Amino acid sequence: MKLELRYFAGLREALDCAGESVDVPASVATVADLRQWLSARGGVWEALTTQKNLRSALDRTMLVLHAEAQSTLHEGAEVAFFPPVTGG
Amino acid sequence: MKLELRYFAGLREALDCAGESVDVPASVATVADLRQWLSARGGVWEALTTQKNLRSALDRTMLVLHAEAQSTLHEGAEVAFFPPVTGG
Amino acid sequence: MSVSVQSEDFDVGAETVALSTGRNEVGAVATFVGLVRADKCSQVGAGTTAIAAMTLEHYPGMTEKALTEIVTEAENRWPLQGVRVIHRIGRLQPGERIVFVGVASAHRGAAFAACEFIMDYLKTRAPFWKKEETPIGGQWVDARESDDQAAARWARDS
Amino acid sequence: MSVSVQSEDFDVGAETVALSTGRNEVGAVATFVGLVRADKCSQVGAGTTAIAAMTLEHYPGMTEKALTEIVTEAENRWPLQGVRVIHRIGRLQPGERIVFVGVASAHRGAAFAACEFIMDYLKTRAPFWKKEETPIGGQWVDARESDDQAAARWARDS
Repeated sequence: MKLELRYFAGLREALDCAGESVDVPASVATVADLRQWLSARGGVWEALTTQKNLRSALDRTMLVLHAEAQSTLHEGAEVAFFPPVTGG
Repeated sequence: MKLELRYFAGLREALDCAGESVDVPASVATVADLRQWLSARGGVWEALTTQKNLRSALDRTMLVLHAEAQSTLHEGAEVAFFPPVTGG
Repeated sequence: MSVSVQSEDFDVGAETVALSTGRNEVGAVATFVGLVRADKCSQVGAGTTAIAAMTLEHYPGMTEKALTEIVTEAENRWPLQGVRVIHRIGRLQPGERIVFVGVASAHRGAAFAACEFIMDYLKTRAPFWKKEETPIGGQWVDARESDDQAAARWARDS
Repeated sequence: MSVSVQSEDFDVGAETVALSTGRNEVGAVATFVGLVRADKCSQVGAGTTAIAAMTLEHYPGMTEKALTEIVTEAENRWPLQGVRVIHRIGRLQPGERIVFVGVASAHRGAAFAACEFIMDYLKTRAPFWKKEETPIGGQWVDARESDDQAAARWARDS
């Protein structure tokens, strides 16, 4: 399944990556799975599971942390990971 | 004791009087006494005791209704009577 | 703090900007503008009719004092960097501005709370009265119980 | 409703006036302006240092959507006549405006509540991030727990 990933703010800098297209295996079915799958790359990518409070959005809708396991991915989905927002 | 009285808005119109200087007898010691004394003039002046929610101010400080009996008059005091305020 | 009672209109933008200009600690400005509703109707007999204008009467000498006391109370309750209150008097037509309250603070919570507090107290403690012009004559606006309730929210046990 | 995300500054007076112009039922306009505090400091090691500027990053494509959803939620909760939200992005210097929220309603209670609601939700649900420039480099601003608490006040059991 092909996904479009985006990273923002401090996380973007830590990963040195603003976004990427990935093709994930069938075992990656939810946003929570995706987070684990990215973290398993090791190195800076472990931040996705070790950094406190990292948030995510699926198709441009922000998810609360415990919703990630219920948020099912689909072909072409846009998933973003980022630190808590600080606008306003 | 000489007092300066002022009336506002609908009460001013009902009394046809914006203000007056009065010399009250010694028995008129508080704002509550003054209200009764004015009402005793009869006619339109009875509004001071019969009209609901009429407010007052002593020396330009608004009084709550039950404070009138504790609000002692003094020579030259400025007392105002008026309907509830509706600015803003 | 600056309080004005005037018949002239005011410049909303200039007043809002002035609240933060030159004040280093201001991170939040909350403002309120009250207007004569253009669809404002007055109760006339059993029905209602659109008003042509309203006239604001006040108590000269007490008005500024009352507004200043309200703002001082707000300054005692919240850490504020600036407060501006303007209340118009005289004849105002539908759509015209009546009142401006602007509050500057370091943080938005204090700015919002103080701005709403000042409006709630102004509505119930500042000596203004509105008279509406209708086709059959002038009609004094009645005080609203909801305004008393709004002001009562801020009561303290002291 | 009108939502803008832009690098340019905005005209506070024109935006506030536009909220009531031509809208007969507007009796109340509440606004909020957020600014970069001119005394803003950033934590650097054990101490703090004044910031030279801050840069606002956002999530293009999601930002307008998130702001629109927040305003729609406000419109569902209160009877509003008009809402305007402007959020700036890019590099901003101390003293500059960051955000404008303006709400028009028939009555002040709804205008105040909706304006504060929109700011509280914007702070916690709109994808903006601030990076402060300090003498030793850039520093991302941490989210504040008080902002989560402010937003949580508006939660509903639905």
